[in-house]
Amino acid sequence: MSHLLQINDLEVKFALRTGDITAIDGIRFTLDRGEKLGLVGESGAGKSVTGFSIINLLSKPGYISKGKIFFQGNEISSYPNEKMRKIRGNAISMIFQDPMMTLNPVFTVGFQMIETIQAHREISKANARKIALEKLKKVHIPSPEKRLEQYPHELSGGMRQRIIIAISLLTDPAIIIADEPTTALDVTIQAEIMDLLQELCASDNMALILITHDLGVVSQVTEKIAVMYAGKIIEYGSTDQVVKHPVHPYTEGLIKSIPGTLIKHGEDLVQIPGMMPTLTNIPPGCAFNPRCYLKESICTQKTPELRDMGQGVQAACHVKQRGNRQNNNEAG
Amino acid sequence: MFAFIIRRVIQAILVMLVISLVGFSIKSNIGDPVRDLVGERVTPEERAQMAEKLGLNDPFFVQYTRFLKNALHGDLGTSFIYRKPALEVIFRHAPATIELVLGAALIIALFSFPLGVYSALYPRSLLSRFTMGFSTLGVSIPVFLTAIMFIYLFAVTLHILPSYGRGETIDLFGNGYWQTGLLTIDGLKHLLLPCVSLASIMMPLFIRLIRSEMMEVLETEYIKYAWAKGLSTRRIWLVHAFKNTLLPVVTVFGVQIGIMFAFTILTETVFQWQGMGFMFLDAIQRADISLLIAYLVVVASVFVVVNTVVDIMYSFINPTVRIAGTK
Amino acid sequence: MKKLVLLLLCLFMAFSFTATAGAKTLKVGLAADPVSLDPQVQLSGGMLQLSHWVFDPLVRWTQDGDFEPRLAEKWERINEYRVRFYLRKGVKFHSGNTFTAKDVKWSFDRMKKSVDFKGLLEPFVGIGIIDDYTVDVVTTKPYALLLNMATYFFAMDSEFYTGTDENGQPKDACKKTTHTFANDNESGTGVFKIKSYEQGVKTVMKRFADYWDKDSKGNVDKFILNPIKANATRVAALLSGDVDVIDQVPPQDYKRLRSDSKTDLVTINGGRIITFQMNGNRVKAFKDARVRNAVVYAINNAGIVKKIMKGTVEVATQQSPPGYAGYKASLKPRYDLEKAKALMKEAGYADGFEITMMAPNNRYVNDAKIAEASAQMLAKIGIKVNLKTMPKAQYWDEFDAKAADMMMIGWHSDTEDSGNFSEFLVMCYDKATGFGQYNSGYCNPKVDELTIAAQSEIDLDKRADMLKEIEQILYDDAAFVPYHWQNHAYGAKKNFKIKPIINSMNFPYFGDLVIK
Amino acid sequence: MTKLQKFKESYFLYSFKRDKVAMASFIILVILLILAVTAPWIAPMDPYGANNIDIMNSEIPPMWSDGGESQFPLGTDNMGRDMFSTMLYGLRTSIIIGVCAVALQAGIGIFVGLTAGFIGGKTDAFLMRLADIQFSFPYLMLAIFIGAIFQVVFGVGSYERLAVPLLIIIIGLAEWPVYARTIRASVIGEVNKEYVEAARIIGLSRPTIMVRHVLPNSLTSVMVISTIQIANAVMSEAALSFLGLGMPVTKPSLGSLIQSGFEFIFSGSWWITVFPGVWLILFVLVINLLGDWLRDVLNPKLYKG
Repeated sequence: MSHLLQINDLEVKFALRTGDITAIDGIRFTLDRGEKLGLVGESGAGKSVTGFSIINLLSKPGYISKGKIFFQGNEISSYPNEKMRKIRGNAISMIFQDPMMTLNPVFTVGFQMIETIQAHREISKANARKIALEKLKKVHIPSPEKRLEQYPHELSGGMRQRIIIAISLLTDPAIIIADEPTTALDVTIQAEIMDLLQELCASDNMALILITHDLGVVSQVTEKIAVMYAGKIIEYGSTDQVVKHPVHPYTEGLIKSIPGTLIKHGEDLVQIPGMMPTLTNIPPGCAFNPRCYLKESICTQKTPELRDMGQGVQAACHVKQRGNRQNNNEAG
Repeated sequence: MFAFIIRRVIQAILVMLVISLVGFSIKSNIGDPVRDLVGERVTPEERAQMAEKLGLNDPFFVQYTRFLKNALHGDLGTSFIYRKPALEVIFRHAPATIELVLGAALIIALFSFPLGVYSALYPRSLLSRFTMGFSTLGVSIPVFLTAIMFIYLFAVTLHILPSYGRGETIDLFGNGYWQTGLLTIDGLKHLLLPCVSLASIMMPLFIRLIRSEMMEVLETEYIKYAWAKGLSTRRIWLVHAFKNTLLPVVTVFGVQIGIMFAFTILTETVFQWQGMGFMFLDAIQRADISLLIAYLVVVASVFVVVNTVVDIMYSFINPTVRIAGTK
Repeated sequence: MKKLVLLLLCLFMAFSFTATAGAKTLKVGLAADPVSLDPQVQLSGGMLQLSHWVFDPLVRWTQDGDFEPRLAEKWERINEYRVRFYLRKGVKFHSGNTFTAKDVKWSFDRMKKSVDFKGLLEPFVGIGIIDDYTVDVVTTKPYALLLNMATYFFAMDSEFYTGTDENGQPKDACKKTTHTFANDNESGTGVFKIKSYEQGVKTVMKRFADYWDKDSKGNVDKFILNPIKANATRVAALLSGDVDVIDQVPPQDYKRLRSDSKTDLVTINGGRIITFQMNGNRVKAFKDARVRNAVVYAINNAGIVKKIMKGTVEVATQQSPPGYAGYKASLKPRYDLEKAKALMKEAGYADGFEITMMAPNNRYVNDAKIAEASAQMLAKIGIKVNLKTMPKAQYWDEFDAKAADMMMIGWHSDTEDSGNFSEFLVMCYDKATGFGQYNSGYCNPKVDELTIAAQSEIDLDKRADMLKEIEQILYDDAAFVPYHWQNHAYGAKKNFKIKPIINSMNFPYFGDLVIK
Repeated sequence: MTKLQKFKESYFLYSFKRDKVAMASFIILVILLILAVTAPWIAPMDPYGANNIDIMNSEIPPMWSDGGESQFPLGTDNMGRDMFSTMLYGLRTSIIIGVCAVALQAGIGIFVGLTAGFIGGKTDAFLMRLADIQFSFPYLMLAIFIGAIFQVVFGVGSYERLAVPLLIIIIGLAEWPVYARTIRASVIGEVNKEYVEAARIIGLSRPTIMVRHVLPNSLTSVMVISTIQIANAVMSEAALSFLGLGMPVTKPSLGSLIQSGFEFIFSGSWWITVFPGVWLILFVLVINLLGDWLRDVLNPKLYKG
């Protein structure tokens, strides 16, 4: 049987004047209907690029240099633009990071919703409007009729993100890719939005790819998790397992950096020394090796591949085995 | 809001007072209008009498107060050379300039939008490179040189377009105020060269502005989101990106049209176009003080009023455009 | 949008048809247009031109310098003080009124009140009406130039200009700076009627159907006058065919207009002397005749004529142009740099000195360029010149104030006679009499004496000798720097036969123009 | 040495070397500048000295056409000046006026911008309002007006001497708001940053912070604006001279040469207009091309509109 979404050895490069730079280096994962996947990592790790490459919307110098993306069994990564357009915003919707900047300031909410429906369905304006209203209600927006006539700047950030979610629901997509959907919002609203997303996925049996730097959020929402570092997935498995028993020292560090409870915000990686390398100077071997407390000589020579570590968890580390996880966990 | 408007209006009045004072203070330095009025044979005594009659010998502040008093009644003095109220002279010359500027603005709008948008969308295409190169060359050629070359080429050598003036005009309202050249073929022919040469100054600027605005807009999140929504390319470019490009460009367009009015002085000189710029230089050369001051005050008030209105309007629009618009 | 375009197109069609209708049209581009429709409001070339189109004088100049009867059919001298004019019958004004003797008298009386003209009319007592078609012109003293002056007597329609206008102002008011009836309305007997007049923009005239002169071969029905200030633009307008005739063709374009297959160039001597005056009151050196001579010797006026005026004018040595009573043929151009230097040395200025110089830049043909060239030439004998050129509106003020050490002035004799030059340009300045009004510094009692004496000398030979003597004195004294006599140059399309209708007074009689 | 090394390795130099247009423009500009600076030594004659000019040499065509003389390679103008020398001197005048006027603009603009941005509040509002008003008023009209007055106010002789400083002032006063707005914007952007905060805490005075810390961060913008403004200033000078309100007739600049050539263009003496015209266009064009390139490379945030 085929997965809803399957990514095989995806490689994305950016063509610069000085040569190509690899942004995504051979990642793969799968997603099934109704499944929720968290894509976690620091900014620059390649999460967003992964998200955009799924709908083939990489910004200009970027391109898919290798690998394939299958959606519902079709290889969409080789689709021409016009064919791909019919999938974007239709079967796969995307929610952007900053609701303040995502909506076009010069058009009303209604306009932007209706055009989305009409881009994918042969439907009258009036009917499109009905769908828009229905979806607005679904995301619990008060007085939706009024909202349709309003311009984005008249609405609060939380409200806008709800509208964007509503827009992504318009065509009843199979997958929603949410790229840091709550980062730009107030703490109180963040939770509401996450709850809403969960609720919608459950009710419509939608799959969700949640891209975030916040392991805490992922641990509460998704069933699967993929941790990214410098363009690679370095740990992949069920959320439960990964959070409780991280294999890769980086994942471990991520979790450790959230003291006490996992739902603590604003604290990032204070305990992992150093910084993630930029794409232009990724060290040889394991990209994490300069920061790794378990570093061995092999780490600087050979790039580790994702290996099965048991319990459905895969990780890319030469040194760590699943066995010695407990000690480390408790050491925090 | 109300206080804001009041403040702006007071500012505007102050600005105009200053400008009129400046204009007035130079009046005695620009020459003696009496000399232009009489033949060369008239004796100095008689000229002195005339100056006295015209009130040219009164102390500065007496003249200025008189001027202000009259100005309040809408009387900006009488042009010596035209023997008509200065305001009327200006209004009679205004249509020529307005038609020139409008024509140029039309040409700019017609060409700069397609070219600017195109070169933003396909920055590497041959046409875009050509457009950009041409626009750099365009801003580097002084308008009077363009105008001279046009006359030499199209009028004198090829005989296909007229070389000067407005040609056949039609009295638009039947009262002599608005002589329009827009309604006759002859008038339009006369309009072509001056308009194109006037447009040649601003066109490169606008092509670049539209291009850079468009490029900036194309990089925004909301355009990316529009792609993600699966909208068609045409819709994204021509509806989403273009409308956002339009707003700042139109604002700049407003300001630049004002600046274009100043450039008409050069075009009107070369083409002997009977507009306000031509009148302005003529008034300087013939020392028509009243006309000059009136002109300064009129120009200043037009700019101050337009500015004030734009400001006030902007304070309404501002949140719409600024908060959600470009960073 | 489409509809709008269609509508506009229709409008164009309609207008372009009306525009092409009509017979012989003359489009003229002039450097300046008339400042008013009132022939008596300003004494200037432009106004006199207009007067010849819209009004008629008693007599007018012909191309050969003779007098041609216009409103006066003939005339005879009754005595020393009185000349009788017999007026033409059956002449109509544009208003439809009939022209009679009362109009001549009325116009004269009005002219006498005009600021600009009253000086010229000084020698006249007035006009007496003998009958409806006969008038006597009476002078205060024997006056040789009476007919010359009669060319200024244009007849205005006395009935038309009587009463009050809609503003309650008298219709006969003659004012320069305010609106008057006469400034914007006309009724003359002239060949053209004003159809529309927009100062500085366009004047449109139509041929007057009841014009008295049925012998005129002129066939211009519509006469459009456009002022085109800039020389190059004016030439371009003719070359591009936008206008049919232009005036004041700049010398550098003579060749082009002559060689162009579509255009003709016609010049006629204008008799306007171009000079620089040296102010001895400002610069002590200029009091010395040797220094003045050095300046005259240093200035290569023949070179200026050749290069700047393109050889189109005659090099001047004196005020009076050839043909004038005072013209002395034996005076030769002087240009000799060595002699100039020697004179400077002799006068004790071997090292030269510094002076200021002013000239207008829009009054005479190539005025600023002549000044600039002169400055260069003076530099060669050690006189450093600070030159400033300016529009005439500013220049005359400076001239009155004698603001610079050397100032340019051109003069055309109002009476076509030599005496007029001396009266205004070289007689010692006298505020009371107005003599020497345009003299910035030179003063020689002998010249004054001769000039005054010549005024009332009736023996023309004797008078000519006196005038010639004046020229000799001025020549020896180097009273001023003579350059050339400016001419009038017209450019016209080949089928516009401009040559017969121009004259040295620069009154093109467009009424008589034949368009082939 | 280290600075030089740093420069050699910089992106700036790298992209310059890759951009042929920028390189060519730069080379031409340098040549033009050298020609202009050394004009008094390399020009065959001094066109501003009345002594050397002979009217009899006027309107000689360029040496390669009929009647040309090798003494005057590009011919002579209508007064007998050697075109080549006059163009060198004219360019020199244009550059002097352009550079000084822009320096004046920048001086005023930077001062106003810093003051407005740093003090804020009412001062800011007032200064920026002033800039708005000045900016919206067509500077060319202002310049023409002031130019006309100056010509009359300063009597004979002195105008000739004062023309250059006067033109500098006229053009310099016209466009300072461009600088003021950009500087103010960047000051406001910088003023809340940590290092300014820190500088404040150490007790540095306001002017010191402004000049030492904030200003350097705005210099890229200033640089880019300045190139474009110099081109503009040169054009303005040409325009004023074309209207007869710029350089006096005895010291023609490129604008006045073009103007005097305009009167001769129909008589066949095309070189009086065409050579200075091309010369002017070339100069402005290379500056503009360099300006474009600078803007692309440095990519500063410029105040629009």
